[in-house]
Amino acid sequence: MDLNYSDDERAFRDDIRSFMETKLPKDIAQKVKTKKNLTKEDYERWHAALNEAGYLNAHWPTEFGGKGWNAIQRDIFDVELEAAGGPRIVPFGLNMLAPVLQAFGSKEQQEHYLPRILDGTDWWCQGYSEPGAGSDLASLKTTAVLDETGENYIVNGQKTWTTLGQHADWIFCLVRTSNEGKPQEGISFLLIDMNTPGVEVRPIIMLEGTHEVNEVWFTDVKVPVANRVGEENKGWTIAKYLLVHERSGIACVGDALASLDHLKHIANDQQKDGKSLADDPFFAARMAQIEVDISAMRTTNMRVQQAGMEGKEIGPQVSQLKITGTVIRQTINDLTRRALGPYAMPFVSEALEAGSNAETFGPDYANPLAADYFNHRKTSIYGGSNEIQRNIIAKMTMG
Amino acid sequence: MDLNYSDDERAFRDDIRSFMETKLPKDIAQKVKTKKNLTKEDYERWHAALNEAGYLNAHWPTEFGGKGWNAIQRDIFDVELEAAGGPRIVPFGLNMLAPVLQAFGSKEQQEHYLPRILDGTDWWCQGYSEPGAGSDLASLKTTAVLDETGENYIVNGQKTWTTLGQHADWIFCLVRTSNEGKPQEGISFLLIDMNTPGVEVRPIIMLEGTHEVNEVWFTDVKVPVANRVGEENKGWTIAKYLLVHERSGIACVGDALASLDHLKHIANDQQKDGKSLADDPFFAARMAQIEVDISAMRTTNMRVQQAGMEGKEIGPQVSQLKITGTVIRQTINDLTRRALGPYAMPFVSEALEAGSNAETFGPDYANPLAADYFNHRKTSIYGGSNEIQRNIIAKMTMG
Amino acid sequence: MDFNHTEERQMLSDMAERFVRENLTIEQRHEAAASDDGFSRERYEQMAELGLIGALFPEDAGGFGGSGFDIIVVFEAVGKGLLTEPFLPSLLAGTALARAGRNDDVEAIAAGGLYAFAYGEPASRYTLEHVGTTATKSGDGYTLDGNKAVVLGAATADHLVVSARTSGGTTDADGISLFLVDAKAEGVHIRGYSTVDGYPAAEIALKDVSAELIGDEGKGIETIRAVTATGALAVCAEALGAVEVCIDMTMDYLKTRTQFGRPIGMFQALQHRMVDMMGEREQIRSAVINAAGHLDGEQRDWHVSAAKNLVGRAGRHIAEEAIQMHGGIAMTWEYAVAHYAKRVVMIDHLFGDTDHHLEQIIKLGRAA
Amino acid sequence: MDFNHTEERQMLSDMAERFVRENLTIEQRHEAAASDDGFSRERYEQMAELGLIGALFPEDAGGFGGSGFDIIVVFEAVGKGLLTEPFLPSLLAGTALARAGRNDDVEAIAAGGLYAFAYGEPASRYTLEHVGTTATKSGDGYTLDGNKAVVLGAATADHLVVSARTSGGTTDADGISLFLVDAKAEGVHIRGYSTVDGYPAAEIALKDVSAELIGDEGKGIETIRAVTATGALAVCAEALGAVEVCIDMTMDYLKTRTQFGRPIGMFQALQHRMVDMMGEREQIRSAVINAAGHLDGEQRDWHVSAAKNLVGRAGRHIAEEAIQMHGGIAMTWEYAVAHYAKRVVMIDHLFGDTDHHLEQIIKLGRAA
Repeated sequence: MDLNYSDDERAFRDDIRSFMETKLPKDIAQKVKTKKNLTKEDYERWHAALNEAGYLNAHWPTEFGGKGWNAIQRDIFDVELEAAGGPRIVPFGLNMLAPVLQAFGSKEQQEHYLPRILDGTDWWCQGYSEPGAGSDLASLKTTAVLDETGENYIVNGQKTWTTLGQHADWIFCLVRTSNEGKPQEGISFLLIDMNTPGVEVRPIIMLEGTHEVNEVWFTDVKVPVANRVGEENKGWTIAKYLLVHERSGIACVGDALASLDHLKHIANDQQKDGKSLADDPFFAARMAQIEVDISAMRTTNMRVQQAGMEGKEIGPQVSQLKITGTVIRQTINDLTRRALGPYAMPFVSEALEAGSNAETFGPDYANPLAADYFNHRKTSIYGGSNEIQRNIIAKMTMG
Repeated sequence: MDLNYSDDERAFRDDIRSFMETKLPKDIAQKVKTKKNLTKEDYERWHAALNEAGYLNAHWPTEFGGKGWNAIQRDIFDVELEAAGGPRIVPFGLNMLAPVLQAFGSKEQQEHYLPRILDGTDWWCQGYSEPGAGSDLASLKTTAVLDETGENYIVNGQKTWTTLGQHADWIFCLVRTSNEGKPQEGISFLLIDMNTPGVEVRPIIMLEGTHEVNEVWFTDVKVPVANRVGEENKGWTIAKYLLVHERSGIACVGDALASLDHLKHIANDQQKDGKSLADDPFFAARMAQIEVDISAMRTTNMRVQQAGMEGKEIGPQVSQLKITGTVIRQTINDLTRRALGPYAMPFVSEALEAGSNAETFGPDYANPLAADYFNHRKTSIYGGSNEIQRNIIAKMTMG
Repeated sequence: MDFNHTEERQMLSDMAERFVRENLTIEQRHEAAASDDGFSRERYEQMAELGLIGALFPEDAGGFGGSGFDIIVVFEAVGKGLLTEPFLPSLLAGTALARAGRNDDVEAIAAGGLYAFAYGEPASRYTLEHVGTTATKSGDGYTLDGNKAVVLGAATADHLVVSARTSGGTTDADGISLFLVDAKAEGVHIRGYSTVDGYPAAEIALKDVSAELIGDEGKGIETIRAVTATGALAVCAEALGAVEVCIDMTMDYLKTRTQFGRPIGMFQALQHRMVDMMGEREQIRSAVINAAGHLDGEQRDWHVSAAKNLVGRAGRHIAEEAIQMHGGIAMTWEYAVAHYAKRVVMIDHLFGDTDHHLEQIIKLGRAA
Repeated sequence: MDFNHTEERQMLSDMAERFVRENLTIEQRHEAAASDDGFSRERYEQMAELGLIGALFPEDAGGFGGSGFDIIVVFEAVGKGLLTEPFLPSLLAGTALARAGRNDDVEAIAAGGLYAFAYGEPASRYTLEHVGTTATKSGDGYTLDGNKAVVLGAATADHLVVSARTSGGTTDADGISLFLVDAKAEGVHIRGYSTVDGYPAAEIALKDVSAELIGDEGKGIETIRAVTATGALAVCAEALGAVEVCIDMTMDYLKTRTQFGRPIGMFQALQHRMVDMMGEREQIRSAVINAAGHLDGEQRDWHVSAAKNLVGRAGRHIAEEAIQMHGGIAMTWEYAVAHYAKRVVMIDHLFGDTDHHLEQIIKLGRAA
């Protein structure tokens, strides 16, 4: 074991750092740091910059242009990106569909879709959850039935929790193509053009008033059979593959570190009885404890990722990291809200829009932070709730 | 609502207080406060003093000589007893068997056993749990089979976790008299003389080295049918009755308050960097928080008991109080251990015996306290573990 | 000692809860919160007519209640309805005015009049003694200058009770006085907004504002302490009401939502967590009762801080668990539980948070 | 950066764990703990012969290891075996002697020699600078007077490394020196006892004891900090080993103990708690690795305090859960898990507890 960076690792970190300094658009970083909403165009500019440097698909297998980074390099990239205020890469096309196409897609599908994902031609969103199928994903009811020609599926049903679906050109969906056998056995994986007649996107407003997720409704939507990935009724295999596939970002270490820095900045600025809140023993203790937890989690994450790349079974540890990571970040969100005192209360949601000149109240950083705390309760629910993760771990470890 | 004591309540408290001052043997109180082991003779002297004042069976129904105290009076008695260093009343005869005899026993059984419980002629212990039947009590295997005369049961099997069984003259047991139907349906409630041939008591040494619980083995033990309480195979009804019966002491409020006082005394005495540990912000915060919890629990306990005496269904609340009470007292035990710093480590178990002049190390109060912390882990396990209590509450509230 | 309500108070409680149950839906609540006023004047007047405001003040001051127990039964109902109507501003201002013997104002409040209590400032956080706003004598009145922060109900108030310093340094306990100010008076600049949980509040700038002293000059801190203790008790009771709804809704959801072929309430891990939430609810209820019972006693500050600390800890835990156990649906605006959870969490930011009150308890313990 | 052990260190780890696995039962451990010495001299000598003591010290000081990673692999095995043999006293004394260039003594320790490190005092709690024992120059040596508290392994030690004050006040960082004392010397009074978790320790009274200075006079605090940081790392690794056994035993019990007709491990509430315990174990492992990797670096104190704080929190939780999930059986002396749980909990009392190290982290953060 060795916790010191090698010269190569130090050089790598410097490269990433200078990339962030020179190529990350300042206005975008500013929005991220002040927690303003990002526009689709912001994401597109950022992805283009990453793509130009070859970082956008760095995590892809090398045969698809990936960089073959090890666990340490992935940690460095994540931490430097978040520290610089870089938006997290929108994962649906790049880190969810792409690996699926690379593992299960036809040559044609790979050659058609992968480049368009990279250059931003296609913005993808995910169609997994349904109102009745959340934790119990396999109970999904959206149907895809072959039409008489046998060349198209006719899709009917409803998906929900579709993040950033309002921006999307395409959606990848799990649909039911058979009711035979176990529910898992009748599911297929389809790629659907959002512009097809019968596709309707309806916004879901989050508890704090923002719009980031959607319902997607399908009414007699015609989807070419050629848009199916993998065999019919074998979609569950793909869903499971994605669940255990490369998850080096699952603990969101970089986000935790950046959020802690922000919290420290606020705690230093906030005054309590004539001294900084950071010098209040109770608050200092809460911050110190979470810093201890993050430090350990960062090492846990690198250990697990390294083991995974060495071919070891890391399923339970990855699920564990999802739990640990969300608990830590939600604790930071909670402390950040508390740090504001009474000024956690005022909330002007228009002010979240970049360029809005709506007046806010209290210190300039205060307005979004209570809403941010509530919004981040989602992290322990989506992507497999922490309860589902515990079930998975229990199943894998306790049989 | 009114949180002020009435004149009567104030007078009642003064009576109890002066009883404790005048009638509680000083040597016994001293042992309790220094956490020395009590002898059987100590308990007998204390019970005799309580009996003389009519407090020993104060909680019995009035028709059996009880005092018909309300929830407030019971709280006062509990708190004053613990504050004075009075040993808790040994419950097996007085608060477990007696209510059973009063509700299910024959006139003869009541007239024979109740006076002997009061005057200390008979020391009772409990025979419920078995090695294979802990949480799942109904799966107990100790058998009682009628002999050819039909006048005696022949009892075979093993009971465990029998507290203070080493002192006992009699044991009340749940035994299996039938294997028909559901396991609950074949259980009977027997009173067994510990001096009967075939009864063997084997000590169980607790994790910290003390002896308070035992295994009780039965080999062809002859028990007169007359010693059965209630009908044959109806013992489960009795066990359940006891579970929901008068439990005003279940939260152990008085014990919590007395333990907190002891903790405060130690925290004031312990020096940390030149000031008292009670002035250390972290430790002060831990103590303040538990004091808040106790204050609320005391009111919860009185609310629930008052509701129960008004005939309201309080089953779930009583189970909840068992959980809350154990969590709070275990937290106090934990803080008390921590307060000692390095001197939590030395442990001279002989010194727990009253009259022992074995040398101890560190402050005079230190020796028993780490062991006490470990010993009290039992409170969330025995008498229906906190998990079982949660199951009970869930069943009663969520169907 | 007795843990049952008197008949009268039970009637007050039943009336308040029935009104909330029968007279507004969550949509109507949101509609009121989203309106310019941030609440429904009509609904508030109806509730005033029912005597729900007057019940907050003692008879000798122009109300017909005013005990801690009167306050908690009203505010528990306010919490169950997530009412944004100005019960809290009225309680604060009215309690201050009652202590100053301003019965006419108290009667006006009991009748539905709109007053606000402006004591906090941009830099005061939770420190009551921190008052930088100045009051200078001018003629037979005073002139106020300074800024007040996060003043509940200020934007719609006709009158403001304002704390200002007649002597001493910014954080001295002595030298703080209370004044009655016409909200429409010259030099009063009010910038209103909604809190993240939907309640109307405002920032106030005061410039050469003429004001009338109420109570003794320089001795205002005692009233501010009494008023904020009363407010803290009220929001603890409000949190109790909101927590009860969180738990009831979660319970219903566990019984009806099925996954993996059975109601999720049959999963033991959720059952046990639900049980812990119910236990915390009972602890909150007891702490609220204790604080109410001691509101006029020597142990007021300890029991109010205890309640606020326990509500801060247990309330947040219940709110977060209610969301977590619901799953995604609870993350949406349209599902009511999210708004109850938000209220419970944000109450920690009113009148001192969990840690602030733990600190108070430690100080009081040292003093004792 | 690399999270795999080097081949040599993996061999060291395997050897230590194999020895523990194959050479003692829990009964033999208890037997050794209950003996007059409080451990088995024979077993300790065997382990010394295997090089498990020498591995704790650097080559240039007479050992053949001495890195943080060497220390944690040895102590993780010590924790898995609950060994009461004096690994910790040897590590402490040897580290102090190595820093003073006393290679002969280090070699003696590596060969199984018995030394103890006496730094704590009855009133010092966890404050390293608190040294009231005095050292006065006499001839070419020194005379020590004072008391030392809870000294691990002192009763069987032949030599004691003792901290004493050559100048300054009782809590000054400067003026503390370290001395080598013959445990049998005139004026050394040692009262031995067993700790609640079964480890031999002692109180030491020193009266006119002649002693030999090691290291620079008055500059002992740096060595004491380094030694206790090393000791803290070691017991964190020991706790990791014990925690692993707690979890493995609980896991086995959940799979085999049946109640209500099925293994209790099938009850979801227990499953989820078990999962949280496993997550905490991985966090502990990472914190131990971090502290080991920084033992010789500038961030030593932060990472050692972080590990000790996390072990204090998570270790106690795992220990308590291991007992609770077992139920009654875990409350008995004869069942091993109780002893592992006791060790994990009591390690919080060595070299500063959870709160002490949180305080250190805050101080270091302020300094940074």
